[in-house]
Amino acid sequence: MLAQEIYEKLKAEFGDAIIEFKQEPFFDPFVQVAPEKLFDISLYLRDTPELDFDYLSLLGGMDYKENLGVVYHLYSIKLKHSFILKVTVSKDNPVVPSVERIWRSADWHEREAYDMFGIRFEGHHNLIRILCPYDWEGFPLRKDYVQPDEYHGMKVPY
Amino acid sequence: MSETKRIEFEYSQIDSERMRLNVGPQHPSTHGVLRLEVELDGEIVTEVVPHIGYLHRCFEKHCEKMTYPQVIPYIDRMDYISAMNNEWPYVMGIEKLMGIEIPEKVEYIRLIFAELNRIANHQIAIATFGLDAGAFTPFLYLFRDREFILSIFEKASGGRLLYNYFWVGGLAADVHKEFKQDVLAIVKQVRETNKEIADLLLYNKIFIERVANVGILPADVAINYGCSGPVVRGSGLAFDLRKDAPYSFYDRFDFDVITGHGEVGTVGDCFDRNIVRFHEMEQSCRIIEQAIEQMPMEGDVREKLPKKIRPPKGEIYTKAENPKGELGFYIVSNGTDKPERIKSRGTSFVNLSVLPEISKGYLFADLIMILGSIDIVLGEVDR
Amino acid sequence: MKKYLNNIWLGIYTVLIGMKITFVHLFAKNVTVQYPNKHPLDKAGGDKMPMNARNRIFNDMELCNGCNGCARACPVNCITVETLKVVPGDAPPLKNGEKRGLWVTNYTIDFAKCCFCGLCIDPCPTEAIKMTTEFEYSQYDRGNLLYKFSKMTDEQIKQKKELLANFTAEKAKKEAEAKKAAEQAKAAEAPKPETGDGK
Amino acid sequence: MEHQILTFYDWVAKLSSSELVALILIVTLPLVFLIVYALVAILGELKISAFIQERLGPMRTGPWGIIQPVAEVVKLLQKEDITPDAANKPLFNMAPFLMFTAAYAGFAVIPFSSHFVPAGINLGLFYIFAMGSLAVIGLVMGGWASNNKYSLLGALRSVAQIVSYEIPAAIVILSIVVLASSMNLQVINANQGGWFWNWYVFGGPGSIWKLLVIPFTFGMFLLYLIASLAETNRTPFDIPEGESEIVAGYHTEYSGMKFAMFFFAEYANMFVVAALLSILFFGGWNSPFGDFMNGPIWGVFWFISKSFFFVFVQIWLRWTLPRLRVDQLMGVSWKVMTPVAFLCFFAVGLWAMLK
Repeated sequence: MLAQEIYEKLKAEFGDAIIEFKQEPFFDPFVQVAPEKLFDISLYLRDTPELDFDYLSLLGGMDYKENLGVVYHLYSIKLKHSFILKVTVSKDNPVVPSVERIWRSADWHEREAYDMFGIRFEGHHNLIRILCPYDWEGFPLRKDYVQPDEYHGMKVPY
Repeated sequence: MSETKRIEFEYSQIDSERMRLNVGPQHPSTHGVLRLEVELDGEIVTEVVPHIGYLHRCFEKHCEKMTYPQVIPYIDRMDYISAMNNEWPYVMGIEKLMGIEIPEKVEYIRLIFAELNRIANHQIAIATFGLDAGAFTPFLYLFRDREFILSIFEKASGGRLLYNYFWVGGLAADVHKEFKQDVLAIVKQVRETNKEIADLLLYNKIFIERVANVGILPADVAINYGCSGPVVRGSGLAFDLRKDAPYSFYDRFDFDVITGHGEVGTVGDCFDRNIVRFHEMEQSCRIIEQAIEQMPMEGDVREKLPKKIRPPKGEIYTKAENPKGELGFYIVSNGTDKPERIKSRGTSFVNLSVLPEISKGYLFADLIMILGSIDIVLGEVDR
Repeated sequence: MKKYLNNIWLGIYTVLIGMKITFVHLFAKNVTVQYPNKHPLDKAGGDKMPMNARNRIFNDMELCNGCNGCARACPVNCITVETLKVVPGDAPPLKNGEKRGLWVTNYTIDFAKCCFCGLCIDPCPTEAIKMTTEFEYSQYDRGNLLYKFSKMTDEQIKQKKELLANFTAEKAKKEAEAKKAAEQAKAAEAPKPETGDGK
Repeated sequence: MEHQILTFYDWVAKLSSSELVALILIVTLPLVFLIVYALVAILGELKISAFIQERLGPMRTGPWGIIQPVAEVVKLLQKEDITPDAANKPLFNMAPFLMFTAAYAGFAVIPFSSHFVPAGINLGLFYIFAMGSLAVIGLVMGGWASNNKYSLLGALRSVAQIVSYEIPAAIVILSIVVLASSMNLQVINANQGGWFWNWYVFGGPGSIWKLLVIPFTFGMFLLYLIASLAETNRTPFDIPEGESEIVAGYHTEYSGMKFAMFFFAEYANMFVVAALLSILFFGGWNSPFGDFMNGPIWGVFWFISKSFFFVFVQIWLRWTLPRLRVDQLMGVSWKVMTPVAFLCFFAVGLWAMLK
């Protein structure tokens, strides 16, 4: 199924929660959705038989300078089509509903996004740092991140 | 009739406690610096908590300060066992963004190298899997063959492990003149050794006992956890990006997608995951043979490109079938010569997340086998 | 019962098969070589290292024109290049006959950092920098891995600096003179438009 | 059947007219042999594994690396002897010596030749078996006292393993005792004199009807070979030290000299079981070819070469096979080997009765 059709289906189902659909050259077509409705949309995408997005390829945090965002790359193993969802949240209160219960692969991906960007995933059962040490401060992949000089008395920049 | 006295024996009456065992970061079979916090009830694993990140170097942050070609050496170091395969989706993505058509010869060379590297990777996977079971000799037989493959890589790129060979718009250097004969000789050698390995290790009764019916991963769980590559194919699901979303010239070749079908145990056990790798080597040999036949030897290996690689503003997600599974790169370009963001879908990272799910209730020795059958590389898990 | 016996039979049989394979290999030819005795760069070594192997970098200072392209291409910033402008007529041309525009006063590669990616080779316009097959250069001290390729002594650098300073001073002087002259000329020419403008 | 011939002990005592010299000599000779053998076995292990894996093995120390085991022992002796803080020190320090003692004590009854046996006691077989089991105490001591979870796991595994593998081994030995009607190793050896078909692996001396019992005796040989692998903790039964799972098992915390003791004990044990195999099934010091090359001196040669062959088989197996899992190991012992051993025992007993 093409991204356009999926978008139309989503628009018909969720209306205002679907903010934007972008289909441009150099861009994989994606749909921007409201974070509040993300869980329902994800569930719909997975459980609708003609969509059947059972495979979450990638979940990545993004830093759009003024906002933070999360990108979901979905794939359907049976129907062999893919789709991209995006949500944007403000930097002051970056809370996104967790989709870990829908796709278990989101578990570690969300932890990584939290680790790197500080995006909090509401409903995640164990949202702790995954790649950085558990007591690391700051979120390294944010654009305004400043590398600390010291970590437990060890010099950080080599 | 005499009454038999039954001894009431309740578990809770025994003064027992569960043992928390710290496996790693330095442990012979964690395949790197992985730390597993294991809770044991006697020898039975009741809980596994992986702690990763010991090899974390935040390569995604590094990439933001690098130009596009400079990122490639960093990508090599993700899954350092199969560096050629790692570079491929990345350069493919940038070429797609910039709209570069690459010469047919380059595409064939890339494909052959990727498949050779797939063989090399599976050799390591099977070798270390055997090593986890205690069989040391097959390990070295497979490594011997891997060295021959690496020699071909070295002749082409100059590096034995980290190649930086696939460049945006072509290759770093042309292959040598006897390339075709060398590759065919290696294919022959690989087949010979594989026959031996099957007898010596894979179909050895002791080995089968160790791996059959251990770490069963049902297909739906595998999909839900996002597993890919031999891990999901071992569960009987024919999910192979080379067939499902053909990139490069994979649609020109005749090869099969190998799936596990519970040859000696249940579908999706460690044996299936391993045997899928084993048979995939044969399929790779077939692809290589066909590609060698079709490949033109003449022509340039590098497209004319501007000095600075500046993809237009945009974003793209490219994926390719890495030996370990689906490797994807989400490249966001902001129009300059440095990427805005590169997010990689580390195959091992996703595959490893299934470990706590499938290792509960098995013996501690099985945990090691399950970990080996997932075939992780910590460079890719931690990135 | 049949399965039980079959299992025992399979156990013994596959073990014997394995033992046969290893026994055959007991008399096979060794594939490993004694490394320093059989050097991979010698013909005697089992697997000869190809000539395009990417090992230690060598920079030919006779060819290097100090363009800094390699340092820019390096992903780990292990190359440091410092240059000094050449006074015209002072420097011999490069080995390939090109005019030398810059003295390379400092060309340092830190091989503790180098990742042998080979990206520095491509941008070089004069093909001065290349990767060699030399791979045995381990050191006890990390500082020893700093390889200085520039052959210029401190004195020479000082001399060249002075020369350049003199030259620039002279040039500046000349320029100033020229400017003065131009201004004078201008001044000489000036009144006309001024008068034109004035009224 | 008592041997009335002049033994090595008597001979030395007569020559030096002092029983003490003979006593010392007869005790030290096996020790010297053990040390030399251990060095040879270590080298053998290194070289055989290397050749199987198409490697060269150690090549630097001496011509073709033959001094490598000496170098390794020297290295181990020089190493710092670390006793972990949390360890139970007396037990921790005692364990390796207990293990080595147990392994070395087995040598007391091993007949190297028809004229050389340190202690020709009538309960030789029983004694050697008892001493073999003593090793497990050393293992548990070392494993428990280390205060390391890996060591503990290894120690517990080894107890389960060795205890359960002693049962088929004991039954096999019992069958041999039935055949030989003696527990004296010298007598067992002497019974197998003559040509090689008189060996117990081929049913022992007897008429053509012994062909019926050969499958059982050969099965017994296989059973004992497997059980002996388990008793010496060699692959495929090396789960107490299963490297890929529990790091090094019971000797994870050991270093230096104490580790070397474990090392020596393992190799000494290997020889003891190999010697037992050659004595029980392959005629010990008897020449395979009747009187050809037979005699007290040749006996030493035959005995040692037969034993070395079985040491070689152990090494060969180690570099061929993967490792079993702990429950499968028990399964093999209890479900397969014990019933088969009983079957063989029954058949052999029947044969011995009817003979």
